[in-house]
Amino acid sequence: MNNREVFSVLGIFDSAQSLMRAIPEVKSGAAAKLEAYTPYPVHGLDEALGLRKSPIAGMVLVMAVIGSIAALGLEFWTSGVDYPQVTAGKPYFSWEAFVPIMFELTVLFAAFTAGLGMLLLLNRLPFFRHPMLAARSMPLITRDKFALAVEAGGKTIDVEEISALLRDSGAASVEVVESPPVHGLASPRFFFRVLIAIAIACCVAGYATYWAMKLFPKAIPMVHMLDQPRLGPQQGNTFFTDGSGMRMPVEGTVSRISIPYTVDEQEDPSAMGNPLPRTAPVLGRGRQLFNDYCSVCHGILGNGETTLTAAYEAKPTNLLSKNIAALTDGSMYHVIMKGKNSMPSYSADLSQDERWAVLHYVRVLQRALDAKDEDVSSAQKE
Amino acid sequence: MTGRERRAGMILVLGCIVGLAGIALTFFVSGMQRFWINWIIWFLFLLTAGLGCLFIVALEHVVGARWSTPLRRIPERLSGLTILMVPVALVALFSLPVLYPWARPEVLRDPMVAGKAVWLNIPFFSLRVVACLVLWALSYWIFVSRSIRQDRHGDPGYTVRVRRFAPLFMAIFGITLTVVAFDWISSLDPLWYSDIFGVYLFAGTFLAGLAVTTLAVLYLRKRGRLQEIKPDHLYNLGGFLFAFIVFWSYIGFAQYLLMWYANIPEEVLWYKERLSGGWGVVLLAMALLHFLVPFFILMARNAKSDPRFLSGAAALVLFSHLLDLYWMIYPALKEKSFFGWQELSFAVLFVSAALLWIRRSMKRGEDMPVGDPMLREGLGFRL
Amino acid sequence: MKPEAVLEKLKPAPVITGHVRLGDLDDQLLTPVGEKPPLAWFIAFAMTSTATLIGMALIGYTIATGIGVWGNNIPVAWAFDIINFVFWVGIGHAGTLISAILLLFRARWRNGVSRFAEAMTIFAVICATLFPLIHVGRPWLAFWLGPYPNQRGIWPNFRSPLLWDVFAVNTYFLVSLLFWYIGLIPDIASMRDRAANKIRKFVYSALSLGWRGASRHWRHYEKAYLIIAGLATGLVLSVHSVVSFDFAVSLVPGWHMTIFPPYFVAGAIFAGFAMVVMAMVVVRRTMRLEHLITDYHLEVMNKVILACSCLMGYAYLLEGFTAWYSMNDYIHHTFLQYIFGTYWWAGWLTITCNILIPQLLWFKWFRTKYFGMIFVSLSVTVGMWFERFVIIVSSLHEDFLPSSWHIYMPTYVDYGILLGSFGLFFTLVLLFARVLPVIATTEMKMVLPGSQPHREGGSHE
Amino acid sequence: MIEKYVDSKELKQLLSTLVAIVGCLIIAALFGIIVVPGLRNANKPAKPTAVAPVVGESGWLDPTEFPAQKGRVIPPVDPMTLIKPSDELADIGEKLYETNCRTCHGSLGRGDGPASNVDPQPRDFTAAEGWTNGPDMPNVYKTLSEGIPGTSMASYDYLTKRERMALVHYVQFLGGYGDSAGSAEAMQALAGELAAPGETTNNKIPVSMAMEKLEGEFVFPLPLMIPIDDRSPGADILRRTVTDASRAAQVLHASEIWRAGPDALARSILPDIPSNGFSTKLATLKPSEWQTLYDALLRRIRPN
Repeated sequence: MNNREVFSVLGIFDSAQSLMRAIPEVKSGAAAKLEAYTPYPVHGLDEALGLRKSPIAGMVLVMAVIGSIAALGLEFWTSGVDYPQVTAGKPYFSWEAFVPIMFELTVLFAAFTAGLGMLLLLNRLPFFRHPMLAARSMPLITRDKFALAVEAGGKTIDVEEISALLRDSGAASVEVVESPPVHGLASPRFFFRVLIAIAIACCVAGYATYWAMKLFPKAIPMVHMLDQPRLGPQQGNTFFTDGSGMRMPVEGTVSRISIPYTVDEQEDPSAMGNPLPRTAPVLGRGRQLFNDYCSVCHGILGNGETTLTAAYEAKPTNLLSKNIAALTDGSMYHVIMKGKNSMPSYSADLSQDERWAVLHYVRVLQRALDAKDEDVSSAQKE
Repeated sequence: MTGRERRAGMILVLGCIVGLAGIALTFFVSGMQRFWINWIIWFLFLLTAGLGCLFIVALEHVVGARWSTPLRRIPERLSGLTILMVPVALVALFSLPVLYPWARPEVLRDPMVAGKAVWLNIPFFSLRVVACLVLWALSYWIFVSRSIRQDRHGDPGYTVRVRRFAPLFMAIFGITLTVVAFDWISSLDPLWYSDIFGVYLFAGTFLAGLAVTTLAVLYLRKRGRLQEIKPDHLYNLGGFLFAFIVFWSYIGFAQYLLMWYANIPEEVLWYKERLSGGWGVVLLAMALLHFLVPFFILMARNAKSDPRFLSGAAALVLFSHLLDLYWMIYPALKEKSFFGWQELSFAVLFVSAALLWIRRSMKRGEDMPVGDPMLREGLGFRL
Repeated sequence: MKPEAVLEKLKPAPVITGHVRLGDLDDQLLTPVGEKPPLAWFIAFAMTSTATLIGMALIGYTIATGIGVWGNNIPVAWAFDIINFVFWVGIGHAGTLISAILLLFRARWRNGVSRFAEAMTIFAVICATLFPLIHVGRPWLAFWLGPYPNQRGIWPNFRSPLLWDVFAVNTYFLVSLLFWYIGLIPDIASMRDRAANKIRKFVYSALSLGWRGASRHWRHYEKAYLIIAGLATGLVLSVHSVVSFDFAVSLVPGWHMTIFPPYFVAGAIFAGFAMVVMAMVVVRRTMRLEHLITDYHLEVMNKVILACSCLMGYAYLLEGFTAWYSMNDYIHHTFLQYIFGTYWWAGWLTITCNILIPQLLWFKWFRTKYFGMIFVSLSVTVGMWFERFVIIVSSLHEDFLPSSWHIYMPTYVDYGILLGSFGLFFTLVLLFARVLPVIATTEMKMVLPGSQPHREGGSHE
Repeated sequence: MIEKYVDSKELKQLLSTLVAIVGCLIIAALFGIIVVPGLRNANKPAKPTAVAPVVGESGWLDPTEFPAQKGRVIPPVDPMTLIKPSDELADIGEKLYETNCRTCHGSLGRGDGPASNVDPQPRDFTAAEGWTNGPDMPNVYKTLSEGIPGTSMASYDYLTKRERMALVHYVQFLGGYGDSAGSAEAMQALAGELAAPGETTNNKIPVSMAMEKLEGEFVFPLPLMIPIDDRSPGADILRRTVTDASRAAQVLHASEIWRAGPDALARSILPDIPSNGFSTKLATLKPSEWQTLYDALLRRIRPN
């Protein structure tokens, strides 16, 4: 016992009233730091001991503001900037809809600041090695007794004198509490460091993932959306008798927006006119579609000269020949719709407007490769 | 009566006369619409302040609160404003054909409005108004006149009897206030409807009652009366004010959010009117004055019992309740200007008249319900 | 009546009857913890855990098979799951109301019942979160609801009330848990010091975080407790309001009503108090706590139930009135469906159980006798469950498009999971009653007569 | 003021905790703002890969961007050098046959090439019967130059006279007709045509320039507007059936065939509804209404 330091001298009181009465006496008698241990918060004790007021309200206010800003920032960034979606025709940044979550996060931040800030920061809990916890009177204190402690605070104190002082001021009994060796592990500071370490680890792991994804693009950690039990566009399937995964529309299905194309003879629709104006966007679109769909066979210039002749052993039509050039737009439209000879129908691949745009471009090609004389002279002038 | 009081009385009487002249001029110069809309606004403002006080009295009896007993005489006296509003309400009935579209036959061609004619018609409307006035006057008589009589003989039986009546009054209050909200305010736009509107008006009413009570208590304390009222009592008043500021904002925001989100024409047009023109600024001012500023004033613990902060917050709340009524009612005119000498003269008249009335009622009975058996306990209230 | 008798009547009712000393509270409240429970406890536990297991098995079945095993259909895509969710979240609200709002209003009778009510909050929220979780169909992907950084490049939709729900319910659960735990710390410290068993001592020691009752700690503790109470008050309003937004921001007639937020909050408190009263009666009887949970406590709680019932009546009245007043055919149809439609019995059951039966509480007999209050509380619990049924199923089953009208019938899986949630709730309550003090011992010590030195006289409220 | 609540040591600790928390929040925010959008694009190349320009001999990359070129005049030749077979002509003919004819007519001219599934079937050169024009030299030449309308036999007018004659010889060789000439007048005409001067190759301009030309030549027709006070039955039908006034006008200007009558009108606009600016309601019009519509359009659309 002698080689251990005295932590404090406890005077045990039977009631809160006697504790309160004793405090001024002990305070004037002993110069050391005073601390009271009570089973419940006794009102007026803080003032009697001269303790500071709790700063917790200010902490909560600061964190509440941070919480609401964080919530607004999160919502602004995700819904307004990074992943803007139209919901019910509302603007991307619709503050009205953000208020509920702002409120919730404000409360969350504030409540956890009050709770954890009180426990971890201000009260320095958890702390299992405090000398008081080993005191014999601790079970009494948490039950119904009140203790006034005169704490040594690292200095040596006169135990006998203080004991007498406490007894004189009304303590029912006195206990000397010793300082046990202090272990630092389970301290709030340790917990805080662990928390910060976890936060840093999360960030490091996140950034590491980021760079890993950059360096190894095929490494995709979450494949939920990619891995779906569905058939690819041309996959076979034994479920249907024809063995195909794709289904034809029901017999007689018509498009919702247009009436069915029932013309069979190429001459019949020859009267149709091209409804699209010959403007640059239309011609550009026609050129793109021609290159995508038609040039494979008809050639990029429409002259029917492609490698297909050798590969597929077909001789696609030269669109520049005079009798093709003489066809009306309507007749050519019919060929796109119904196909001709080896050419299949492109009615499923090109929409109505796209067909007409392609036809415009065919006229462009015919003009380019069979230009008028003045075209050439104007071109050479330039 | 001191000279100073007499001087104040003279000023108030003068205010009444000037105000009367002003509103008469309004009636003949600026038209009936402007006259009646201001009349309705001031009628509802003073009515809700008085009813709010009556509600505070009833609330104490219902929950059996003891801390508020020493304060009770103040809302009891202030609730006399309800009685002052009886003639004002009867005069306001003349505004129906001017302001309320459903009272005009040509509007009834609209099938939506015509369907509501069972409820919205002048005879039934007037009947409801009269019924409400009778019920309020009766409640006022039960709560207040007898409480003042209790001062003299100190019969505790009164407290028991009034406690039996108080829950009934709560029901009466809830229904009549909802009727007021739907009839006087909501039906200015007969297509618009909102279930929560009664609750919204209740939040404003209770706040107005609390605010005038707080202001009166603080004024009397400053004049040397009610010295037994401790900061702890004021703290509770401040706490209630704080809580119901939040409640009002919650109800107001809930109504706005739901209408904004659903975007149904007959609902959202009401807000559209009240957000366009200058009214959006008024709403913004209300968000500040009715919620944010008093919220932050009253947030600190010490401010709730500090007369300066408390009176500031209460005055703000009272003013913004008036602003709230302006914002709800005035856009029904669909006119742009909403402040001029016309509004000022109405303010002068009604404020002067109300203050005169309150001055008179402040002389009724003792400053505290001295006959109440719970007074001693209430005075000993500490946090 | 004589003036003296009247004065006697006006005296505040005691919140603790008889003479109780500080230590007696510990002896009475902390001793049962750790003792062998009575036989009745085991019987009750067997029943509730069986119900829980049935529910868990059916949840497993649901997850393995898909929610097609429920009765949900189109247009009734929301049914038992959301009804139960709203119901249980509502049950939780009474706890927060008692512990937080009444702390702020300094209601004298709060301390005796707060701990138990807070525990019920937490258990009810656990039951509640179960339902959205299983209704998403693939619960293991429920983390998609959170705004976490992901490679898919998508964020949850912050304009969706369902996401508000996720935030509100989670915040509510965490804050309630924190509040409850902070309130428990001094009690756990007491139990630590009483524990003879070494393992128990270790567990309680760890849980108490080394609490030692220093006045330097108490000053922060009290302030923090009050602040969290204030925050929880706002939270309790917001949570059920957000739950009501799930319905009210839509355009469904019967759902889109501006009164929904306060009306849901009132209903939640209503149902929650009924549940608290039922559980309190049992605890009070079996644990002999009549002197701490007095007749006054029960009477006040019953008065709150009555007040809430009147508020609900007001809301029903107003709903009906504005439904008519709106002059909207769809709303008219839905409201006629409530009371004359397929589920007319649910509508009338709701009105009877929530509005008519609680009016019995105007009579003192019903407020103070076990039979009376349990009858009323039971009817309120049933009524509030059916109110959500009416709101959700009756509104949905006949929607705007008559060709898609459909009758909803729950399957045995629906009923089983509902049963399981009740089982889970009461299992947790039973376990709680055995391992932690059911009454906040420290808070009771605070309000014992003579416990605070600066108060003059005996009355300190 | 603040000393009433915390001492300096505690304040320092509280502030450092605040800094730590705010720091964590800021790091998390930066994570969400920088890294997450980055992850989303992780698998995309940072920049589009630059294609190394390959410049051919002509100096242009895009095959449609050839330089403008005036058509070359092919000098007239002695027709007999083409009518009389030669080794040189046989070589050209074989090559041309390979690229232009073989896929249909087959390498041996039996009409069994890989693409011979056309209707009517390609000519079997060895079959004596059933020739449309006949297997003699002028007729084969005629077939090559003009094609056979109504069948898959296209016109090969883009080949020069010399090339066509080389093919004629090759076809006759495959069919085993020797160099059978036709009637004297026909041969005379053929020789005359072959000897005629003025054969030129086509003028060429770059495709982009052709686009500009066509675009520049295009005149926007006036939209098919119906005055609001026009109460005639035709205007009424137009109001019902025209959904896009500009397109309708454009269609009717683009092809004049519809002017032949209501039937031609129906044929020219019915198959392309609704892309051409007419409503699907057209399909329900009665014949009398078609007549009204036709009249109304005829009145409104001026011939080009």
